[in-house]
Amino acid sequence: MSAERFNQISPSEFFYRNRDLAGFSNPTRSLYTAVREFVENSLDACDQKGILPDVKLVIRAEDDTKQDPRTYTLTVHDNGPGIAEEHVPLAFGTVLYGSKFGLKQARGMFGLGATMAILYGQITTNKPVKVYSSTDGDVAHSFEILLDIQKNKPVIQKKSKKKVKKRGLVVSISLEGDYSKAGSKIRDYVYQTSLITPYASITFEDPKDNKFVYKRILKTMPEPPTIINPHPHGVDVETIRRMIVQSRRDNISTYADAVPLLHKALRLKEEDPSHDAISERASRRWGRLKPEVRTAVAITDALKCNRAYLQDITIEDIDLDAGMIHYYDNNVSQSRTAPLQGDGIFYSHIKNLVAGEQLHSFLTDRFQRIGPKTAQNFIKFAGFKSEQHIGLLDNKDLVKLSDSLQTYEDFLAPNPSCLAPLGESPLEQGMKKFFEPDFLEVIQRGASAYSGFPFIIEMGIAYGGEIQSRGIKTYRFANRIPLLYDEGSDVVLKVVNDIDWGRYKVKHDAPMVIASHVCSTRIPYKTVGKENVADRPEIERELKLAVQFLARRLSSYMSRRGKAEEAKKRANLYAKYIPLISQFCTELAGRKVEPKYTQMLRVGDNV
Amino acid sequence: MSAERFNQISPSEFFYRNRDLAGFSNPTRSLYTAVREFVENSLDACDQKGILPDVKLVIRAEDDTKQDPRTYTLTVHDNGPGIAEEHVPLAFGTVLYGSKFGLKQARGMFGLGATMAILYGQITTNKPVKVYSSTDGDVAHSFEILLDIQKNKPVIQKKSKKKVKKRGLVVSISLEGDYSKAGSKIRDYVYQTSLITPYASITFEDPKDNKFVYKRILKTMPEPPTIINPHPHGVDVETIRRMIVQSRRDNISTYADAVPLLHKALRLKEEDPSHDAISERASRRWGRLKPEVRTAVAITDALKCNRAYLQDITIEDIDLDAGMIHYYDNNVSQSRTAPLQGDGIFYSHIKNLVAGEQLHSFLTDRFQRIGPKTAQNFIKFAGFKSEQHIGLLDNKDLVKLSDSLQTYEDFLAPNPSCLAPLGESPLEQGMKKFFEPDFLEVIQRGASAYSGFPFIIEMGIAYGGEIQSRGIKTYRFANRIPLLYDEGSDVVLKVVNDIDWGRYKVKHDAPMVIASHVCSTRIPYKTVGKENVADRPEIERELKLAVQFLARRLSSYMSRRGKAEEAKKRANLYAKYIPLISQFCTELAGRKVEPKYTQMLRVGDNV
Amino acid sequence: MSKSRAEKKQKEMLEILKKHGSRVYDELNHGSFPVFDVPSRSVSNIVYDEKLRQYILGDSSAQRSSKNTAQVRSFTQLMWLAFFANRLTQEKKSSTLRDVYYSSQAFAVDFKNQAESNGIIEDLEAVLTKPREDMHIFPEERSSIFGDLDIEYTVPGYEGKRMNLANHPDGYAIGPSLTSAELVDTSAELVIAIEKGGLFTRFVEEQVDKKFKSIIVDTGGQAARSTRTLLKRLHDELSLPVIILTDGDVYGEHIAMVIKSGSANAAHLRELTVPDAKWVGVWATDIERFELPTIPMTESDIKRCQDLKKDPRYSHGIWRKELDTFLKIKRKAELEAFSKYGLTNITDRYLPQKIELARSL
Amino acid sequence: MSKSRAEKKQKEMLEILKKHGSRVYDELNHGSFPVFDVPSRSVSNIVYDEKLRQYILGDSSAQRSSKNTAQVRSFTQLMWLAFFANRLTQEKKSSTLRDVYYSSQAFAVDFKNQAESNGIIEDLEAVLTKPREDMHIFPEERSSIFGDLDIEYTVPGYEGKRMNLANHPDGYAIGPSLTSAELVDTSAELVIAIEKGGLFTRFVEEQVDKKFKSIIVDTGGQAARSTRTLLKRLHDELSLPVIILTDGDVYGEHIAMVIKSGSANAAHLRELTVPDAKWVGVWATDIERFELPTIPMTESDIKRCQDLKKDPRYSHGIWRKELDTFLKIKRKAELEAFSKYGLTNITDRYLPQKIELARSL
Repeated sequence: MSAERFNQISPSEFFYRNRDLAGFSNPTRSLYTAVREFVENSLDACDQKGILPDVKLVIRAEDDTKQDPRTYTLTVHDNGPGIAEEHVPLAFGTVLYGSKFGLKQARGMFGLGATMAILYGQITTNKPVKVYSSTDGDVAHSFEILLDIQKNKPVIQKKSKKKVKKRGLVVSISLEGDYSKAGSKIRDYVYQTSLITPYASITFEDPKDNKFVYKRILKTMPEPPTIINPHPHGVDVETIRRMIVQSRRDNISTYADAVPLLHKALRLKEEDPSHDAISERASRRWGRLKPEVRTAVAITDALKCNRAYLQDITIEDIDLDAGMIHYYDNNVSQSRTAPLQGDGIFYSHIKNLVAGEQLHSFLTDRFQRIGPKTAQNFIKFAGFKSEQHIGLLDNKDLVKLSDSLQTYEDFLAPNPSCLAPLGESPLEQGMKKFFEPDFLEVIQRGASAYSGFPFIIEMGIAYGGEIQSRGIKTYRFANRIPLLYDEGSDVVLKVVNDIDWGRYKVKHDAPMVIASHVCSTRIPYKTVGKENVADRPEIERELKLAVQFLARRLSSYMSRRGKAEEAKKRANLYAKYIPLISQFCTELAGRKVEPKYTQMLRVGDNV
Repeated sequence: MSAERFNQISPSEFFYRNRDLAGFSNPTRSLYTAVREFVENSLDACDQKGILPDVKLVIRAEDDTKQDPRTYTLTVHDNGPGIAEEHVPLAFGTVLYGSKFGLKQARGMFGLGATMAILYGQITTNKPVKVYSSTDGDVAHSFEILLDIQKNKPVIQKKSKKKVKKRGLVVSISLEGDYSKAGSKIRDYVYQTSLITPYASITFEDPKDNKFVYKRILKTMPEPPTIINPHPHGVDVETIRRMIVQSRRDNISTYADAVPLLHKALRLKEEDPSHDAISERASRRWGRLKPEVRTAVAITDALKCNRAYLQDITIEDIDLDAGMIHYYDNNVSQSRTAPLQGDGIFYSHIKNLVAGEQLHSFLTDRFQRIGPKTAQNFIKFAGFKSEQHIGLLDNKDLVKLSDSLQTYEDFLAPNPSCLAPLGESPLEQGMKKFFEPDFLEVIQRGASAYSGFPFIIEMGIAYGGEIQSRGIKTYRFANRIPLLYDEGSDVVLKVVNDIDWGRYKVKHDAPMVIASHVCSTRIPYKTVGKENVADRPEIERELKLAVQFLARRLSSYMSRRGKAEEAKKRANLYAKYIPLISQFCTELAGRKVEPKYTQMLRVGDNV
Repeated sequence: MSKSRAEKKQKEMLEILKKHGSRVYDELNHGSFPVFDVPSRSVSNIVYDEKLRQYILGDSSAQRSSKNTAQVRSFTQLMWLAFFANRLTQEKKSSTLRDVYYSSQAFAVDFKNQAESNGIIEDLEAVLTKPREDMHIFPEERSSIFGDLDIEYTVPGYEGKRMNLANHPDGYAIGPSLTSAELVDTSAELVIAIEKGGLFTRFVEEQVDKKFKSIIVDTGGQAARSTRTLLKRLHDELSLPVIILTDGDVYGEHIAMVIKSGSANAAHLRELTVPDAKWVGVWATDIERFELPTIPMTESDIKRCQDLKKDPRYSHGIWRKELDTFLKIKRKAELEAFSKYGLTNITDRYLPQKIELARSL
Repeated sequence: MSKSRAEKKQKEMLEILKKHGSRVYDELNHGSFPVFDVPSRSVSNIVYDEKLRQYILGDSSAQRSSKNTAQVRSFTQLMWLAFFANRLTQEKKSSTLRDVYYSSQAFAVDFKNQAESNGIIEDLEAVLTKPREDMHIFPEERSSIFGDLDIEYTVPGYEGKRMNLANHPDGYAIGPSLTSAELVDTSAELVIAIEKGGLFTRFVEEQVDKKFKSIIVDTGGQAARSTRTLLKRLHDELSLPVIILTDGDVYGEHIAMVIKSGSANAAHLRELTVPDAKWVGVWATDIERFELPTIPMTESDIKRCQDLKKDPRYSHGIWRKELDTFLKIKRKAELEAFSKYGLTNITDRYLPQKIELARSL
């Protein structure tokens, strides 16, 4: 697997001033949120590398004599892949820097949370975050990093390295928190996380030296998800615009491979021919040149530069209307702009490049669920032509294209290969270990989709056995994150409560647990706090089918179990009532002796 | 008044993906939010320059044949100061670029809203924002700008200029909206904004060609607020750290004025002496040099540069631990870093500079409400020494200083000069014109504060006259913004409902209006949506006192008004009942003739 | 004559109880689980009989089996009740619904609550097609009677004693002894049933009994079953016409209807109706005619009006007309409303008109 | 003797009404606004009189003035009521609370609702310190009486007629004619007041009147004022001890207390109490002693218990002890609960014990 591609998408003062948005509104909530962010980062990192996670969470009060809210040290250890030395400062010292921006399922979303926790720790205690990272299990690099909030950049306070015996990451921050209030939530969080991550070992040491240990229950991990093209229903104008720019850039960038071979292709003697020499020779051999060589020539001509210079720059964009080439000069590490001349074969070639691929191939190459035939039908539906060049679409065309992609109904449902459900067997083993029930059944529904985003429902029902609670208890998960709050308005609860459990022979106070897991590339949360799932009809329907399936299974179990009890009850009833009936009818009939009913009582036993 | 100081604090991809946060979650809400953001920007701009605002808001459907949600053009015209040509692209094409980051009262908060509206318009219609700006009333510069969301930078599509006759700004965007649903909210918003901004003329033309015109009621404007130092109760560790850095930077930057005079101060002949010459001469004359000259010399020495170079750079920070000077080179527009040598008198001087001012003067110079005596008392309370240098405080000291500033109770309440209440007379005139009531009374309470933020309550009660509605109708405003939603949980409503109106002779269905205005440097909103004010006890108390004062006035009005009606009622009652009493007692007493009571009926008239 | 009637009733009841008892006894003795056929009292089995002019039960019935585990308990309760009714009837003791509920506890056939025990009583009524009063179970509600009527008691201790019901001007409570008494003689030519105790007193005070040769019955609101039985007997045995005066509202109209043709929840019994009884007021049309003080009808009054319109008995004649008028004027009036014109206005002016009217119907 | 008592009462009432009428007449004639002093019936003016052993009104009174615009309407209503009572008394006509409400409409002193007219009636009672029954205004609730008691009617048309109240075994309704009758003679030695009609019938049937030489009174729940007047007269005029039997719950206990020492909302009257009456059951302690079937006390039962504990009359003796026991066992039982042991258990076993007990108290 290739190394993670890190890229910075943008900074942080805003969050310093609006930390409520990310869940850091008070010491209770902040401590809880910080725990979540670090634990989820560790689990995500392990998942993506196929490592069975060992995560240890430690919370210590820095000064035991003080009252809550007070300063705590929060440390999370994992056995994940670690982060390469050079990425550590940016990963922990920059807001919105991360590796999770592709279209696939992950717990975190924008690399925002962990840095927010660090930022919150810093502004309440002014202490740096400490990071120990080992990517090879041999050497660990340790850092102490403060954030320069105004500039959104890390300030390294200390840095060192030492020999270690284990790969992984340790992150430790000081922050103001209130464990007396946040404690029960954090314990719930750890417990439920272990349930939905049965292949992980999770340990939690709390400030009172209690140790909560959840050992891994199974040693196989679910398949990691893959990154895939977007579904046409999930894109807007801006996304399409970006895809077109990207397509053009991809188109142009092929020239780079041709640069070292330029003098060969042109049959030039010099190692580094001048642009004049290149242009002159290329004009004559034009018909015989490959496209990428033509591009390299055209750019040399446009920039009036030699081959060596061409090797040191990256073309960012070409703007025909403005007549400009934008490129990045690696020598001076700066973006530069040069004018583009307006005629000749070289210019025509560039014009063609900018015009870009044809609509038909654009659609089939850059979207999922669009094959050649679907593309043709869609293009007809939208009123375009297959051979139209996407680089020449004007604004009106773009909006029309976007609207049509949204409204065309014959695309297949989104491809679920970007999802990573837990799987029936792991869920079953997890629930079995956690609840030790008399009855247990799980189901994974097939993939479905809402608004272009694929999702999968997994669900399990456990009944009886060691379950002590009365009434149906529902655990809710989304992308392997437990949802602990705002139960009231969640779609899962709605579905569970709407079921007529009596029909399935389940009583009001049954000792029963339901675990529900929604996986999606985008969970439709109702609030920023990510605590409840909105009731999209597609999701509601799948949840309902899952509950009904499990309820039917439970119902037949209850029937089997009920038969034996029934026979016993019947015998008891007869023994109680038949003698009374006998007594009353004897007096009514004016008899002295009661009728002979004893043998009837035995009937009850085997009816 | 000096030109606005624009500075960019950070970008935008994040908001593209999370536009719900800023109120752009659906076509209805987005149209409403966009209107708010543009109108409030216009009013803020006029307020700050003391210009009586003329604002025109126009919403047009781009294609009348389509159904909602559809594309609308939203245009706002104002007569404000306009924006200088060079700032326009950044102001409208960059997220978090703005001029409202100081500590004073303003409607907007982070220059986020207008750009978000533009961004929303772009991603739903892919059309540029159009801006016409004239700062001199003579020439207007017009722009069409798209946002490059990934880079958070403007892309200018068109640019031109023309002669005009009026100063001001026109902003126009295309966006997907739903006026059929948002309409009533927008009309309410315009109506209530006019009420709380009686010195503004506001016109609204809606998509059905209805024209709502609210002419200005008075021609004087409230005093604009001033920017002031923060109150000690309102700062956290991060803010103090920044203040210390700023103090050091201020301290160092004094050298800049000394640079042109360097050769004179050192009695050097050359126009541009080398750093060797400077160092040599300065060492000898050190005792006689002014501090800023010493600084200039020390820096020349550290950078080994000549005087001219010194003139072209700006020192950003000096880091003694790392032994580095950070500076910005204006020639190449880049930040650069140079090593700092570690001995000699020049280094000592720099060390002193970095050590910074003494704690006592730092407190008195950089905070409001801390005079020399308060500073002394506070320093004793916090366990510091007056002569401690702030640049030498370590982390623990900083946290201690921050905690102490929060907890010390003897600071005066925050200075309210950074607030801009509307004023009693403007509020009164506004309400008079809007409601034409029989009774009207307004009050502005004195300034008060919560958690270090000053606030002022203004309130008015109107009764009877042209008020048609039954029951108490409450209009809520905060920093001259109408609050239209989530009434239920607002503190103003709570206070109004808690009043026992019966005690003030106000009936349940009284035709009555209350307008309440909270001004603060930071309104404690309950939600991101900025629609209701949280119930801080300090604010609740002030609101209550304001309502009670006005209710007492209303009560005496009701009494006066009641007297006349009373006399008439009395006469009617006597005329009805006395004859009956007479009839009954006559029969009871066994008499034939009724008593002579007629003159008693007249008594009723003048009791 | 007096003895024969009460004793005949008693004998009949004892026989029918014995018949059921013997059947159950024999079935048990043969080792089969006994059952009862209980006529269904569900709404779908209640039909209006045009000929009888009352609601009756249809043919549908449900088997209650001692074999069925869900029914064995209620089967036993039904048996116990028959057994208990047998004792009451033999000993000529009366009891109330509440007594029945508590008495069961001595026999370990405890009822969950009063509602359950009442339900079983209705079941037995349906099975035997006899009202509970025949089993000596009486309601607690009391209504009164006054007028020149000689009766002869049949209850223990009073057998053969006679009483004239005009002797006590506050009226005589209608209880088990009066219901079971023989109606011997009367000079009255009319029975006036009136909804309210206050008006009853007024009528006695104004000597309506003498002036109009009538027996006055206070139904105490919706007439209890013992009151309806007595009215029926006054009509059937003494051939007295019965007229009914109620408040001028939809509930008053229904009080009259129930006396005339029974209630849906006594559809299993047929001795409680006086089909020839006449409702003479207060009519909705009277409200306008006499300009009575009124009260606006409530939502539930209006709802009730509309519900009654669906009942076939209200589909024609005065019944339909008055309902429509109520719905039109949306107001109602009480009997006391006539006091506006003086306390005796109702007896001096209104009543004579209405009696005249009843005669002409 | 019979004539004199009723006529004395009538004369007294007419005189006092005339006195008030004349005063108002004279004041009007002199051009001054007439006033009434109405004793305050607010809670703060209701005090418990240890000597009288009942609640009475304190000294505080409020002036109701025809000059005060807020009062002139209710002043007029009060005058009208006096005027109306005067007519009723003169004509010896009885009427009900409801009649009063409607009668006012003829005189343009319309009451807003029944509650307002009831309030004015209480005001007039307080002003005249006479119960409304003396003004011929009667409640509609009916209770019954049975037993060997000879009475002589005083109502018009029945003057001098006598009646023995043991003749009709369903009991005699207690109405205006019975309340105003002379109590001539009795062989009874005891009055048993019982809360419920069902038990009343049982007692008559079991000949409790003969077995225990008693007069049986059905109070019909909380005893109406006419019933309490009759009980008082039985006690005072015939020197009969009165014992009270109620359901075994806090409401039953209070029914007994009201008979014994009045209710707070009749604190302005002093002819309604029987201070020597004895509450003999069902006590909370009986519930345990007789192992009666019980029902759990509701929230409101418990609340009521706690409220009563603050009343000085409940601060001692049996009254306090039973409340405490109720609060301890948190369960209650009805009179019918004795049916568990057979229908006649209550009369055969329980009652004799309790009568014995009452004698010993």
